[in-house]
Amino acid sequence: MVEEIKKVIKGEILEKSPQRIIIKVKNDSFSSTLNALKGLSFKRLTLFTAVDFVKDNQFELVALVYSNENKILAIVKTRIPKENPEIETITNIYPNAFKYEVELGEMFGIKVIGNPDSMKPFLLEGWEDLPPLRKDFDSIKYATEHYEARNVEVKYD
Amino acid sequence: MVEKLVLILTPIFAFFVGIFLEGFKRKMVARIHRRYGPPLHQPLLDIIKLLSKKENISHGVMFDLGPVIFVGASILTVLFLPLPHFKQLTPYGDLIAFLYIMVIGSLGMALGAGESGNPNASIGIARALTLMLGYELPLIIAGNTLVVRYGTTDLYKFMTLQSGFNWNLFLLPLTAIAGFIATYGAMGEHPFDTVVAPQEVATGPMVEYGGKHLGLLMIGHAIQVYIETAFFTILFLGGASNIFTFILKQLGVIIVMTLFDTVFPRFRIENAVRYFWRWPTLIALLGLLIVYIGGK
Amino acid sequence: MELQETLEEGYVEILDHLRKRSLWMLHYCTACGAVELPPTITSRFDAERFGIAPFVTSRQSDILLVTGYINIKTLKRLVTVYEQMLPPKYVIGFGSCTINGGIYWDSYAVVKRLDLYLPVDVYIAGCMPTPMAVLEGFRTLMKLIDEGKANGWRKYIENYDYYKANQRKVLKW
Amino acid sequence: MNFSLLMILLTPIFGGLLAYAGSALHKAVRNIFFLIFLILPFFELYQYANKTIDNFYYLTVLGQSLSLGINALSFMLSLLFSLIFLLAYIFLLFEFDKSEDSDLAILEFSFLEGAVFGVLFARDILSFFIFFEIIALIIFFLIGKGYEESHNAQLKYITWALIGANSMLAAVVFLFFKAGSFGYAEISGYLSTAPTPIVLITFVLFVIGFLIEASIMPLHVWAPITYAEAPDSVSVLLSSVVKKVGLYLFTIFVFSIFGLNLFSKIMPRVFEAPLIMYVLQWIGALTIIIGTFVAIVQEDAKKILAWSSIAQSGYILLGLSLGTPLGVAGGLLHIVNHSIFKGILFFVVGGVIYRTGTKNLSELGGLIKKMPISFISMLLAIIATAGIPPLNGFVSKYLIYEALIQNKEPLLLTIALLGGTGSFMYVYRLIHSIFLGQLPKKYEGVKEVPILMQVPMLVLSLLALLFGVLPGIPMYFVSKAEAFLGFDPIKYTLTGFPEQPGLHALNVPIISAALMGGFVVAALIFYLLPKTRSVHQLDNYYAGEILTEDVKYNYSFGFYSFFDDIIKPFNEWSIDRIYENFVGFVKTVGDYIRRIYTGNLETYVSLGIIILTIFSLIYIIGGVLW
Amino acid sequence: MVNLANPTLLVVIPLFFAFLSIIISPFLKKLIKFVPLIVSALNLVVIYFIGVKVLYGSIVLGTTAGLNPPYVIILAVDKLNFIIVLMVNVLGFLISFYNIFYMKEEPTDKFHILFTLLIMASSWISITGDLFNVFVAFEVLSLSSFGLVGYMRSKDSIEAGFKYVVQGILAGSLLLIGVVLIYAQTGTLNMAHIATKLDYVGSLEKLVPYVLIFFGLAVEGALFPLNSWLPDAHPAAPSGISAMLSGIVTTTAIYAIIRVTVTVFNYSAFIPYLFIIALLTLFFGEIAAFFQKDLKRMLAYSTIGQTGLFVLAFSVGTQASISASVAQMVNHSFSKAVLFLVAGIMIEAQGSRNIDDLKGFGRVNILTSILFVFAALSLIGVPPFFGFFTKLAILQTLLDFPGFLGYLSFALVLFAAIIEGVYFYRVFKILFEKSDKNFQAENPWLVISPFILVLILVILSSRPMSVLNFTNDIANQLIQRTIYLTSVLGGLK
Repeated sequence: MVEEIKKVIKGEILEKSPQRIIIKVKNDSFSSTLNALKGLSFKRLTLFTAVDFVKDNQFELVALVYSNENKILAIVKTRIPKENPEIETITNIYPNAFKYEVELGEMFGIKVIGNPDSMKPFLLEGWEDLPPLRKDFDSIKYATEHYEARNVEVKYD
Repeated sequence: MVEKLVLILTPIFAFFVGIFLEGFKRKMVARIHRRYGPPLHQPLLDIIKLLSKKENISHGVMFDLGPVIFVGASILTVLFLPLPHFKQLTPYGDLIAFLYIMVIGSLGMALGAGESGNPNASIGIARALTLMLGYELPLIIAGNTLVVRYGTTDLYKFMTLQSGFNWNLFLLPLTAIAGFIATYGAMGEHPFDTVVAPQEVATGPMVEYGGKHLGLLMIGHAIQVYIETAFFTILFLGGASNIFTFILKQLGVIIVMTLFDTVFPRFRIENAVRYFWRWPTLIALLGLLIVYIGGK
Repeated sequence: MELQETLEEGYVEILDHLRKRSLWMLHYCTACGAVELPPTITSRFDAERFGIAPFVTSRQSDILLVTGYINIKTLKRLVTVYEQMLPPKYVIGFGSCTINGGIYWDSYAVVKRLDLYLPVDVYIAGCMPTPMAVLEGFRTLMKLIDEGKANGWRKYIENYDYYKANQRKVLKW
Repeated sequence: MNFSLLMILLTPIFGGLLAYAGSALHKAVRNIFFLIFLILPFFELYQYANKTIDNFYYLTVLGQSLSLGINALSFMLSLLFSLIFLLAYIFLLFEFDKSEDSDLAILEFSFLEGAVFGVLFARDILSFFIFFEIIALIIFFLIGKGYEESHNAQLKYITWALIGANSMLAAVVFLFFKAGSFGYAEISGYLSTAPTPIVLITFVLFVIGFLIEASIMPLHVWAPITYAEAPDSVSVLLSSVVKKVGLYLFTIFVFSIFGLNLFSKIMPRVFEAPLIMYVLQWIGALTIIIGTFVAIVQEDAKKILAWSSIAQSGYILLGLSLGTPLGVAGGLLHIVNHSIFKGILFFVVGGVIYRTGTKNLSELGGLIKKMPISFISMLLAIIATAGIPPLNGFVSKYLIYEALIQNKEPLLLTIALLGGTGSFMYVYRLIHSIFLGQLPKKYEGVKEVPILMQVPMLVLSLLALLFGVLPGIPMYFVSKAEAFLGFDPIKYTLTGFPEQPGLHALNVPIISAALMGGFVVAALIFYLLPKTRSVHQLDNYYAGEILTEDVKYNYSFGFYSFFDDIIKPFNEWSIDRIYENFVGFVKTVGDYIRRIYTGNLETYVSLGIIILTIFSLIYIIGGVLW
Repeated sequence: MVNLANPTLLVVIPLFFAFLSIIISPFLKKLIKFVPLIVSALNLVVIYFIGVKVLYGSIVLGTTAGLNPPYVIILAVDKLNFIIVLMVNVLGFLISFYNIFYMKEEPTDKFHILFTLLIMASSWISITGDLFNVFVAFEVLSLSSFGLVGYMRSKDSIEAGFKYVVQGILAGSLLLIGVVLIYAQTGTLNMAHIATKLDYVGSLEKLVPYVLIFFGLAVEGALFPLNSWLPDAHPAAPSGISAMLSGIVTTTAIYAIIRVTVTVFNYSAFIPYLFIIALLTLFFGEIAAFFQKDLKRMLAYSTIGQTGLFVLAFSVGTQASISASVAQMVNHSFSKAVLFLVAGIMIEAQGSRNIDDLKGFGRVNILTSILFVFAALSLIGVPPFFGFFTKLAILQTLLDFPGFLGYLSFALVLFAAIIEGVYFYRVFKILFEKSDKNFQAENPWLVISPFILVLILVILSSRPMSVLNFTNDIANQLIQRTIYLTSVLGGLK
């Protein structure tokens, strides 16, 4: 199965195990790769999220697509710059990516062109701070600042 | 003078009998679920708790009048049902008038619930009215059969004509079954409780009712339970010579109804009406045919 | 005037005694605690024998069960539902998340103390209390009502601005 | 000072002409002028309280003198109609005050009233026909002033009116040809001895004309769109007056001209009624059921009222064609009651349209806070339409049901009662979608209809309540009319009906008193308890979600859509569809016939030459032979 | 003072004025448009004097000078002629008044001359007592109406005129052959004389000449098989002329048929066939009218239908039926004339003849529309109007017709009434519909003549019974043909 993928996609393909392949591609050929994979029986998009690499100041987009016929999970990764990050929507290939893209916007601040609710609040209504899933956001500091805790001393008897 | 006194006390008597029947039903349902279940006077406690709410909300005058008309009309309807040895108001309104008097209560409640402006309430009322159209057909045919057979439409005469053990249940079994299913539908018991389905329409018309409004509605509902069961006993179980057998028969009706109630899931509203217009109507028509040919 | 008050208290006392026997809880599952409720209502533990039954709308019910962690989005709805309920109304906080944020102490979205925003009458400890604990909670609530001490709703009215300030601080609506 | 019948007939017309002339001066002059001439008939009629006149001759046609006369039935109806005309006129002033053809509307209004009096006072078949056609002509022009669809409503109405009129004309001429005179007495004299086929044919021809006007089931196709699209004051007249004229004529012809014993002589009796009356009973029952079930699923307020008035006229027909004193009393009483409560409904809906501009139920809602008086009168009206005790609808339906029991017809009784419950559904739909529920943003500024415009609603609501609680008042007139029709009237008291064979006693004031008692008890419980806090309509249980202003959460479109699925299988063979393909067939045949007039010249000339050759040949052969 | 009650004046006056206007036309072009007005006015005066005599039962005779009895041209006016000639000239007068303002393109002198000839010819047909005169007048009539139909010189009016010409010539030839055969058989041309001779002739011999004359006149009288020209000719003509054609020309032709059938041939055997022809005319005329989109075409087809109706009434044969048919003829002429005149105003106001473009016309000029409504209602036979009483009379008599055909015709007349009612009410609907289209206001002068005609109709409607009594006397006089014969022949000897 890997050979067919090699034929179609030009990108670094690493076969972790018979059921799992990791494909690293450049960010401009990200949606074309997904399109090709969909052609190759990878019908289902199980997850579409991002990872914040603070050191190289980049986001890594990760899309997990699964093929039912030959029971293989392909993990497509690509790197996008961190300053005002923008990506094309993939809802035309996998319609169920819609809510994932909204979450990308809310949790990472990645703008998705072509998705109407891209930067609209979804879970965190009225949130002004940094998008919370970025590594440079300190959750404990935010929690202790905003939410008053109960100061009770615990007696262990 | 005794008639006047009995006339005034009937609503209170009906309320307490209704409360007792409600409590008994909840206890019986619990027993079927193999659990203790609330004490017999639980409905009374609920009503007291509701009426004693510190503050109530209202969506307008009609919203407040809704429960008031419902209880008022229930009291009116109770007065038109005969009691053993007491004619009550039956000489002034017969079976046909009674069918229409029964409807005033639901009209009041519908108007009140409509005023609340909640979509669940409107859907609930639409379902209630359609269901009413459904179960009214077998009820009317059953009523007709009785009228054709006994030649009178007076409720008190129905009671006296069935004295002894020739109850209509034995004489006209088919009509009795159809009548039972129709009153069962009117009670809003489980297969036909699409009107107040908690999961679908958040208790239908009562969605915005709380506190004393709901208390009043519960009082009215208790009286309605009494009316439905009394109506069935008078028409088909031959009324009673004294009060206790009357209440016992009502209890019997409630027991049979709860047996069905705990077992059935819920109908969709159009299937409920289709059901009513198919089997009970067929049975009732058969009963009518028998009486019609027989009695000619 | 004492007669008025005594009558008033006497009257209130009897009512409280009766009112505790019929409590209707709002069937509004905010978080993971809700899974404990069906066992408490059905055959094994049967809360109905105390007159406690689930009801659907906020107008009809008396007890608001906050079953688990309260994030910002739920808190906004919780406040609306609480204000729609008719007094006397009671709030029961399930599990440690309502007490001090529980395992979500460090989360950016979860509120740590429920009683800052809503007057809580009874807390039931446990990271999801068992049905027995829930029933024990209900019994304490009934005892409180009986003694006339369960007046969280009056507290909410009296220091309404305090609660509103807290809520506005977090909810920013 | 006694007024002759012709003067009563001409007063409104004369008033109309005067008002039309007066309108040149000033609108107020016209309005008050015409108002006086509308009130006059009441006084003029007063002197005919219990007189029956039969021979006031006013015109001779074809050697026969046409006569006017008044009897108990036409007296009752003329009183009722002049009241409804007066109230409709007040409504008309408001409805047309901005539009430019208000003068013409008033003129036509006055002619309509004159023509209606004409039909009521006619004592021979030609004069009733003349006035009947004038009514059709005027209604045609009045409908045209309505809403956008009113123009093809006009066409549909006039086609049916012409069919009815011409079928009646055939009967009128045929009877005149055979009987030699137009008067009702001579005609009924001839009919009693006439051969059966003639009696049947003339009866069917007459009944077709009357039932078209009364919009009974197979001939009702024009009614829904006409009632819905005509201007509101005209739809009141259509459903409360013109429909009743058709039913009045049906009563006169069935009971006093043809006569029941004539029918029972020439055809078998079924269920204590001649066969043809039994068929009419079933037609009435079908009208009730189909009218009610279709009214339930309508989306347009006036369409619901149109179908409901078709269903109610089914009740009247059912009552009348029972032929027993009880049934006829029920039918006549329902004529009076139906005019009243249907009038209220049309006035209220007209008021709502006057204020909000739309009659589409899904756009309205929550007007109870803005238009309380309209709400109260509509509440009384819907209680009456559904036939619920304290109001007048109940009494007449009660009589009809008891008559059905007396005649031992359980199936008809079942259908009638089911129709009653059905009417409860569409009647609630009407008041719920207009007055209850969420008030849309654009109707925030709506105010109650002006005081004078409320007068018609309130007067009729008062009447409905009065006739409901004290049925004796209308029964006084109805029993007189029954006596005129040749039945021994049923016994009645001011408060209801005493116990009599076939009719169980009924006492409406006791029912209302008991209701008031119960109401007081419940109100006491309610108002003694702690106070209520009124809440804004957005503070509603919405599963915790917060409602905002722009969300339309009112449940009004497709209120009974699930009921629609139940009656879906029965919709295939709807009557309208039968007529549509019949009209289609007639059109294609007509088009084919039209081809006869080909444009080209050759066909004409060749035809002429053929004729020339044939006859010259005959001439030559003829010449040779003889 | 010269005896004014002489029928020949009715023919001489128009002839004299026609030639006078031809002579003076090069100089005083403007004045000619008043000529028809003067002619019909003078005619009316003469008719008044004749009327005084005729109403008292006598038949007024007029003979041209010279030749002795059998060859003199005799003009006889009994009650029926009087009514027809009265209608001819009343309508002629009003329509000529209408034409003065309607024909705007200046050189209208030819139009008015032809119009005078038309009046002369139709008056002549209606009063002549001589069979050959009928043919001559018929030819003059056809010629003048060919010219008038084609006067507008538009494409369709010329084509319609041409069709009319061909039909007219065909009809003329049929009539001529018939008259010649009669002359051959009886040797005389005077109607009364022929009548006395033909009484002794068996019905088979007089079949052929009768049929030829009948079909010759039937073309002009718009009966079923031969009326295909009418729906093209009437709409194409200017509306004044189509009013004249529908109102007068068809009526005179039908009068000629009546005169020929009853007085001359006394041919009762032919009545059933006439009945069937009339039934077909009525049926096809009404059905065709229902589908028309063009206003004047619709009115033309309705003329065919109405002619069918009153010929049907006549062909029942009893005295009551003839009186009803004459009453209906009067009603039809007046109301159809009004309809065509008003149609002319409407078409001029909005350009096209299509009915749908008339949307909202009634709201702008109310008076014309009300005239249209009144005339149409009288035509259909809606109660308060005169037409209702005539329709009632006709229906009354149709039942006398023996056998199944009577009932069939009864039903068909009612069915036709429904159809006619619907398509006229459809026009009312369109007239009074709200629409933002603005029409020019009507020219008040044009409205005067239809207004007067409607006034006449209203007067008739107020006293319907006296009119029906008068037509009853007409029918009575027509049936006793011996009065006519003796008085005409007596005059001769």
